[in-house]
Amino acid sequence: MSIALQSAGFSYPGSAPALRDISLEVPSGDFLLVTGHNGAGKSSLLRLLNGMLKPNTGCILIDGRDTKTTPVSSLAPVVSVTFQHPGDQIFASTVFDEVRFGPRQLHRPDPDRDCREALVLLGLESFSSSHPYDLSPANRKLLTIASAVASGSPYLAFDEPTVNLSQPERVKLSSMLHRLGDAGRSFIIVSHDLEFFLPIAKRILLLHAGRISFLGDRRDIQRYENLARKAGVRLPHSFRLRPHVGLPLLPD
Amino acid sequence: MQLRVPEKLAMTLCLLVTSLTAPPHLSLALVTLMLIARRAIPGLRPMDNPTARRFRTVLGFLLGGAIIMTFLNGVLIREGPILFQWAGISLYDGGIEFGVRTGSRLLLMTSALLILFGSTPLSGITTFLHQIGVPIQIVMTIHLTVHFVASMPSRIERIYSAQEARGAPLRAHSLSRMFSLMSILSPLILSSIVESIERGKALELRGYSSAPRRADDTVPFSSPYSILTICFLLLSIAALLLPWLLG
Amino acid sequence: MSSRIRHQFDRELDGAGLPFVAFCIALNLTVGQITAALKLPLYLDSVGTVLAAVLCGPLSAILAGALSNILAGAFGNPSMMFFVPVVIVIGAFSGYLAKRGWFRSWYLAAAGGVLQGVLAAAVSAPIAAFLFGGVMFAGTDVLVLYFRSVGNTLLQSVFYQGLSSDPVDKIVTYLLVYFICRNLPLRLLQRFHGGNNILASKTAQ
Amino acid sequence: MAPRITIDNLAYRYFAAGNPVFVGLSLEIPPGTCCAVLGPTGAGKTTLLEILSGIAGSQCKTSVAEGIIQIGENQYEPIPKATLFPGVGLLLQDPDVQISGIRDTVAAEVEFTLEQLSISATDRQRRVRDILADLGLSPLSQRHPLGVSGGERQRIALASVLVASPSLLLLDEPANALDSRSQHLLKGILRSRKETTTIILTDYSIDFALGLADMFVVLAAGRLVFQGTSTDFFKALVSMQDLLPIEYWKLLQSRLPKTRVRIPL
Repeated sequence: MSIALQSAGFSYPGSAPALRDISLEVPSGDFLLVTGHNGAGKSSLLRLLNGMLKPNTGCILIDGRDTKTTPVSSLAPVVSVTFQHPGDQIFASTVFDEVRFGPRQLHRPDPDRDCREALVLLGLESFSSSHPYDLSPANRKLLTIASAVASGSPYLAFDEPTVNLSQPERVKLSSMLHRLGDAGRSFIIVSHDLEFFLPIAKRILLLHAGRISFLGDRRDIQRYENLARKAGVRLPHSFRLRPHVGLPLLPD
Repeated sequence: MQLRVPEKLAMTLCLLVTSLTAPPHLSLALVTLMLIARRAIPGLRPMDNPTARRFRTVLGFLLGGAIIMTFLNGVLIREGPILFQWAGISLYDGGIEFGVRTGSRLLLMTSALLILFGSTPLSGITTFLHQIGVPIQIVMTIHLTVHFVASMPSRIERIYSAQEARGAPLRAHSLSRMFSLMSILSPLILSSIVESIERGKALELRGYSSAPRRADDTVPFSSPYSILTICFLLLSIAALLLPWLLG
Repeated sequence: MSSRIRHQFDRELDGAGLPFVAFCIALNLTVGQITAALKLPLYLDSVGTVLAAVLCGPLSAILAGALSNILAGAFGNPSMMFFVPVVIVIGAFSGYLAKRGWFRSWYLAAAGGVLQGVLAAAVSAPIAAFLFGGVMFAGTDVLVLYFRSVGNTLLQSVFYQGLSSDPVDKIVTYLLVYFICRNLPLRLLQRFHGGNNILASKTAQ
Repeated sequence: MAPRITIDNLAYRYFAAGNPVFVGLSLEIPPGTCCAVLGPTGAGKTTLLEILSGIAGSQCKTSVAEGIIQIGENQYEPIPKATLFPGVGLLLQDPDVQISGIRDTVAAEVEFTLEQLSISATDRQRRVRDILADLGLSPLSQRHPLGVSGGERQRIALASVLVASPSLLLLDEPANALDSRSQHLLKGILRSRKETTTIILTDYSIDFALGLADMFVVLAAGRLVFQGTSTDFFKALVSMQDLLPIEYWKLLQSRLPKTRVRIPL
């Protein structure tokens, strides 16, 4: 199972191309961190991945199927994309029902179990009968992440998952990412929060003005840093200082 | 000549009343007059290009629609003498007359309202409403609504994508689409309720209280009733009596 | 405005009520985009009005309805302005039903929708017939013409056309509002003046 | 005149049958203090500000409260029933919500606050001009309030609160979503107001409050864990380990070393 973009390009009608000539393969078990300036095409990329947008040029193959000819509903079992604002998707009256919506729609064999497991993974099990809007904003964000986890899709894509999360929720998120990563799930994460994701990502993709400016292993971070500076993205202080005290740029 | 808001409102009222009572040829004459006035009088010119474009589209659409409806009425409403017969289709006078009357009325109403709202910024109208004593809540609601309407399409679009990505059957057969309606409307309403409560807090914290504490010293309204306003108001009454005047 | 109405008006449009009514109007004006995207043959253009009726109260619903049509008239279809009396009736009626507790169970809400649909058709028929000759420049015009060509009067034809679509539309509207409001957490409900319309049934459960 | 705030034995719950937000909370904040309220999520920080501003009393119709609150000369039993505008101002967490959106320019948006008071139009405009200049917003005064950057929006929201000259200023997580430059600017604005205003702000981590607050209050699950000066706070932090959730305690600890040098002991 894999996601492959073959020189895919996309432009919104009547405006300059948002993405140009993107060739990229995300193999199973990958953890791809997508970075770039605002407007570099990151969210368009996410929408291309689940077939919401169709590429104008090139093609995107998800599990071997072309997104142009496959309906979104049959791509959702492979790639689950979660957007930034919890308010855009929460509609059920309990946390449990909200999380169960995904697995049910995707006809998973045991939605209740998927749902319970996802809630436990994100430490929300004690809220399962609460109303989503009785949760703190940070937990509501985790709830949307739990919805994606419960859907059972092998590829999970998140848009800025750490925004609005404070320390305890970040710990929960990172433990979830580690555990599911070990279990073979793949992640595609769009984020500005390099401090959080650089230590766990396997590969980094840097978008600049709709093109791939850097795509490589996290060990190539030095090369990334040079390109990123040109693209207007800076590594967090805590990383840039490390070489000065004799540490490698990235912790292992 | 610079028309002020009360004058324009009185003029629109006059035109609306006329559209209801006047015979078709008078309505059409007034429409033509309005179209000329829209170019000639600075106070009636559209505020910007999009408004001008919208005026042309709406009016063009209406004109086309009116012609088609007149024709259909002529065919289907079999009253009065037959005017025209061709290949088994007969046009009846009663239907045509009915179509022309309705069409000209709609044209006049639409052009009057479009010219009013195309040439007057909304804040001008709401300021006037507030000055003549419309409660501040209503004025504020109008402003907030305009603000929300502008942000609504992108919000709906975001919710639509988020739910489709979770597998909501937005393109399935109609019964499940019916269910999907909940999955779109519910987040929209829930998040708006939360937002309303937060906005309500902010409003109250800034001194808004529903028990009106009206600022009495708003810019005094110099003279709401100019000669022109009164003329238009009198004309409206005359228009109301038009059927009786024409016998 | 008599002082009692004024007082009720002030109470309904308190801090949270005012932005919410504005949202309801915006919803009325844009819900068509949702039904169009889902390709559903429904208008639902009074869903905001009914929502305001349940959460804020009858006067807010009347205001929401009236302003929806006036603004729709100002920014798109001017003939909407002449249907302000219809939406005022819809607002007042749904406000009354909400107050009497018709939104406490789904079957009462559905029944309310039917009544509302018939009422809406009855009130809009004379306006559509006498001001516009039944011509609304929509697909439904053909239906009106059909009813007329089989020998009904104009008023009857417009009313029958209304009956063919309004009740279904209003049942869906009422049920949507019922389910959405029932799912609201108490914390949010209590902030609205009309929250009690549903609060009582929720706490009873 | 900056008021003294006294909270005596406050108990509060949103519903008669619900969980209490506060139980027996007592606090005293001297006039002209900048007080930082810290605590993990759900500790009741926002609720405390909402109670003091009067918005809780005015909007939460089913809530139940006990105790006495004193703000300056005024005593409320148990809590204020309506918003205490213009004496008390509260800056909400999300500036986009605070900006009403019913006015087209920044100046008009800020002036809206004053329209609720009986002040002459010329006075209003003068006060708006002054406050915009104070907050460095004068160049934006004719822009649309929502068409500016996030940091500027928050300053507009703050201006719309400050223009009423509240003597008690409450800020809910003002540092959230602000970059370090805007935070620095905001700190300067708040420092310059200390003379005439009592300030209470909430802060999840203490980064923003450090160097600004003279008094710290730590809440956890609706109970008072600590109240005292900043110096005392750093000393007492070690002993709070058992009273705070461990992750939160670690977070506070981790923020300290960098700044400890600055504190004159």
